Amino acid sequence: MTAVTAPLDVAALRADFPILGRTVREGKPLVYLDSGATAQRPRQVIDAEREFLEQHNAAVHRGAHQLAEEATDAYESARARIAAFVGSDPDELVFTKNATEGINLVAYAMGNASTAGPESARFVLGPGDEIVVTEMEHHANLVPWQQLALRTGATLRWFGVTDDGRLDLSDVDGLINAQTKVVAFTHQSNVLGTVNPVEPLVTRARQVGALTVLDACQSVPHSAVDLRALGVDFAVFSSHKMLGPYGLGVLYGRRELLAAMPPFLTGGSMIEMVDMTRTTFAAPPQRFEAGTPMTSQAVALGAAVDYLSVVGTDRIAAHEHLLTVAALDGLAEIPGIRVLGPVDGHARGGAVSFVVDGIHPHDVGQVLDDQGIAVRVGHHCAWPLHRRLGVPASVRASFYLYNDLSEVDTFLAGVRETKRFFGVA
Amino acid sequence: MTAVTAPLDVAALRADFPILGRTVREGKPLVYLDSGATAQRPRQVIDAEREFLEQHNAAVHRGAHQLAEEATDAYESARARIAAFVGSDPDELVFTKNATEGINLVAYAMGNASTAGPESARFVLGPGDEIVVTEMEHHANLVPWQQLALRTGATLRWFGVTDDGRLDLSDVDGLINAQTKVVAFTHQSNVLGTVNPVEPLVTRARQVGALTVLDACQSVPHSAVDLRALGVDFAVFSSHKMLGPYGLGVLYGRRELLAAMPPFLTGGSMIEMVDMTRTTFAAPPQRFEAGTPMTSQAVALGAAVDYLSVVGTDRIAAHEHLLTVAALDGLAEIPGIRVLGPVDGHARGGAVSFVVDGIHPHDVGQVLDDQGIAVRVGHHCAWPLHRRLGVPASVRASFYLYNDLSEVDTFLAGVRETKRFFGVA
Amino acid sequence: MQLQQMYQEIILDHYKNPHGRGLRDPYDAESFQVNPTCGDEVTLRVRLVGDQVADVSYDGQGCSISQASTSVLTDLVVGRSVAEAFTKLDAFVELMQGRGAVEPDEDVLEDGIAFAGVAKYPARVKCALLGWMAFKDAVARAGGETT
Amino acid sequence: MQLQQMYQEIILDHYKNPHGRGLRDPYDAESFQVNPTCGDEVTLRVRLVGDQVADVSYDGQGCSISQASTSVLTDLVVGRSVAEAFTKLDAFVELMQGRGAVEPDEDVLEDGIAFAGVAKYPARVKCALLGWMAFKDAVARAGGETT
Ligand SMILES: Cc1ncc(COP(=O)(O)O)c(C=O)c1O
Ligand SMILES: Cc1ncc(COP(=O)(O)O)c(C=O)c1O
Repeated sequence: MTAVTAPLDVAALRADFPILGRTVREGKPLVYLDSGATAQRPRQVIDAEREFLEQHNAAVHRGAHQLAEEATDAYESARARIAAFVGSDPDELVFTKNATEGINLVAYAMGNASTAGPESARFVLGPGDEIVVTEMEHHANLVPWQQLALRTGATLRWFGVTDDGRLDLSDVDGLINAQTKVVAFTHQSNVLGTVNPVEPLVTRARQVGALTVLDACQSVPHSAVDLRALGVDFAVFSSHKMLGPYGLGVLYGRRELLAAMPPFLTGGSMIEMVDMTRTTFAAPPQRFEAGTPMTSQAVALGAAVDYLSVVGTDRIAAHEHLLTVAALDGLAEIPGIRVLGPVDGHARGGAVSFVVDGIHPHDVGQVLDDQGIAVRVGHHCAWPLHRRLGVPASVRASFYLYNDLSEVDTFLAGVRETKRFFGVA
Repeated sequence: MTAVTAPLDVAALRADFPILGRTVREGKPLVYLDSGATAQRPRQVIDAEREFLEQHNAAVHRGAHQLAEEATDAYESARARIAAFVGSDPDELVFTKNATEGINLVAYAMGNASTAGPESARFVLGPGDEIVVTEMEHHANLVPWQQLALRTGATLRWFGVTDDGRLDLSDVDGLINAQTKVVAFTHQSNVLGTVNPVEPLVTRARQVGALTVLDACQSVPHSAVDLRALGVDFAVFSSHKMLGPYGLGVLYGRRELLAAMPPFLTGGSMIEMVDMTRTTFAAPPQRFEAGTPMTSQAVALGAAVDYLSVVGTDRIAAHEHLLTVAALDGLAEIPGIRVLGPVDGHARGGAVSFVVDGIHPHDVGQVLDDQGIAVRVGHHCAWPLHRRLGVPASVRASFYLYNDLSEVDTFLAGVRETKRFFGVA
Repeated sequence: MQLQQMYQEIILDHYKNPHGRGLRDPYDAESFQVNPTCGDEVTLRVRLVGDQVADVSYDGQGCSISQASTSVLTDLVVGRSVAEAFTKLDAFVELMQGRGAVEPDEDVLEDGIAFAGVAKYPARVKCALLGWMAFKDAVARAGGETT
Repeated sequence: MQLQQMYQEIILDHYKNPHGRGLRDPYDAESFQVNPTCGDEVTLRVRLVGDQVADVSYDGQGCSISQASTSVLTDLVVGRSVAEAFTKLDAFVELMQGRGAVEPDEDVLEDGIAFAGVAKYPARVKCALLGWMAFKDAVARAGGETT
């Protein structure tokens, strides 16, 4: 972790987030520890979208009038800034409705490759081919691949998870082999916080000619991520987890792959020529953006990456590291707590999931909520991972730039109160 | 048209739309006649989204904390109000990113039916089966069906368009026959304004057991539409064309069809149980809403339908009818203008597309723009229709509740000025 | 603290000492229900004799609310006619979906009235109904007459 | 009115009396380009003799800007070496993408400088470049050396 940066002025940052001033449950100050599910929005982001809608709104890439020009500029300028934020170029960035759509896009495009032209041959999958995922994936990076396997006859394989919540990389060369067509894995677990090593998987996938798909939903919002440097073929992340609006995800794809990949959603704005019997398609990224795009949302995400850049992604990561270690250390002192995943701060981000002996996660969450502490309970869309770790569900506290150490203390006190309330020693 | 309603107080309405106070091109008041592409947003809608984000924002259907409860309530209350607005129930309404996704959803789900369980048998398509569309479809309701035909081996057929811009219904029984699996058609043409008769197509489709898919993008924003009364199986419309935000579309599906239809996008929030090899799926509408939904956008569309309901959809339709007839009559007086589609107000909505002899639509649009008049030029995502009518492109003026007769006059004067500028008699 | 309203003594007692727990034979139908957001699940069996609910047995995992409400369920329905049991089911569902605005009838719901506080927490309503939905489904599978 | 800045006399003249229009034989390569938003299209042929652009012929439909710029193109490139033609192409593209901030060089672009005003209208830049992109593509297909 980068410790050489100046600490965040959290109090100043919090003033930008109107919702954090709220109280819940009969006057308790809100302690929002659910940013892993969705982050809150600073007024800068909300204002940017409003300003766009009140001054420049029009359909992009279509009209020849002044508003349409301004709207197109705002939309494409946002794309360029978001691309720069993750170390890529605007033509490699496709806007989707969420990260889930981005992964489905790649999976369906691969499914479509068999009825598309010869230029998409490298995306074709069939019986005998293998798709590799991991046991710690969010359902968004698992179910689409299961379904693709079902539709094409390909086989799904996966990396297991060790007891301490790391990927079991003991057989990389066996799992990723000459049959492998895709390797899809998460950069950072939304449950365990585990940061996975990208390099060995990308290196091996390249050796065998398999495509890599990185789920960067939990890394991009919380640290400096350079997708080109990571060398992955595709990556996805979601606007709403990084201070941006709902309804917007980003799919990154290497230029030459996007150029060869058949379309997924079809309709307006993604075509080259259309007649009643046949359609040809536009170049990327338009080819993958059918219909009216999420214009104002892209503009707002542009403002969000501006905000994150000014604060500094390294400083955000360092700050979250501090909170995470404090939470882990604090939990370690409470008897009967089992933390899922790495128990120290090494190669892990700010999601801390745990179970309390003798108290169901739902009940833990309820007592915390009663104290104004918003955490998430359940399987966090990672049911196979929970099964692997032998628990039906867990409680997750997740941190972001606007959380501070006093909130970690409130949280730890809340966990102790839960045990008291249920009479568990 | 319902003429018995009180006229709209357009001046009062306009005050709700901040962007309409803008000037463009060196101080010209904005005359926004491009609502067919995207409507402008009243502050009530923008405020509703902001209030949600600043006070109640959290991931819906997931958390057990107070914000999550409030967010879920806001989201589902919006769904219920939007459903009521189009005469349906909340469990028949699926949120998509735009109308285009809604049509793709149905088309892909049909494609998936062949590898899904026996309950989805009625959605399976193959060689010998037929898909029927029309020659006046927006690309969004054409290309997905072309692609489905390509992937399944089914055949695409279509209703032609008459010279005056109506559907040629001379052979309904031949085109919709025992082979037909789907009949997809637009309620109201985005180019011609033509309002298509739904009843004969639905009746015939039912006779042969074909599914009907109605593109209601241009009808729902502009008139009272009762989807259940129309009797269609599926329908789509887009939030951004009805005062709501970008990034949100609506798919309506009859309850029993949604219940039997296999999923499209897969991932979080749409599952019942997941393990590494197999997933079962939630009931509709969740089954079709993979990933984090467009929460704040749904809340804002809820505010938009509230706004439209208070103004009154019948009054809006009557008002637009007035503007449309004025525009058609005015254009008829200018020599060398050819209006595409119906030239009187009968069974037509407020999209007026035309060509000017001797001046390319792009050039017409440019001169109008210079006078502050925002129209759309091009094929408006209906390329086959333009080809059918023998023009490469057209100029489209489209109206909404915030336009008034003086703007129609400005527009007509602008068309005359265009002819003067290019020296065309 | 509103918490005591939700976690009534009665609920915690049923949670710690559930009634009728464990799967038993003979049975006429079984239902498996799951709460997809948290992974809680219940497997529930019913044995009907004539129009009587002769036995309800169940197993599963879940939070205090789902476990306690299934325990209360067995108290309320075993030994009753299917019609009576469904009257109670309807009353319980109405209470739970009432957002705290429904006044429960102790004559009908007995210990079930303790769940009135849960109805104020919409996210927990599903928990409270998990076992009841399994019961409804199992009776339907067993071909029980509900009216 | 800013309009005169875009619709310079020169442009309107080329539009009304296009140079080199019509498809001619012989040719080495043909390119078809379309503007997907408005349906404007151009089919353009090049004939190379040695490293010289011996002929450019074209047909198509489109707005005044796309038609006039293709007409200007033929004036600028026919009879030049491929390398010279591409210097002009680069200059024209730079001018058009310059948002009105690029000062055109009349020695290089001749009548092409009339398009400086078009560069301020981003939606029209594609129109102005349509024929030029066809020319670039056709030369590439003909295997012409561009440097
Ligand atoms: C008739 C019609 N259908 C479909 C669409 C597509 O809607 P969207 O772009 O919001 O998906 C539009 C608008 O562009 C339309 O006018
Ligand atoms: C690791 C991970 N992947 C994928 C997703 C899916 O993102 P979205 O719901 O925005 O599509 C999430 C968040 O829910 C996540 O945490």
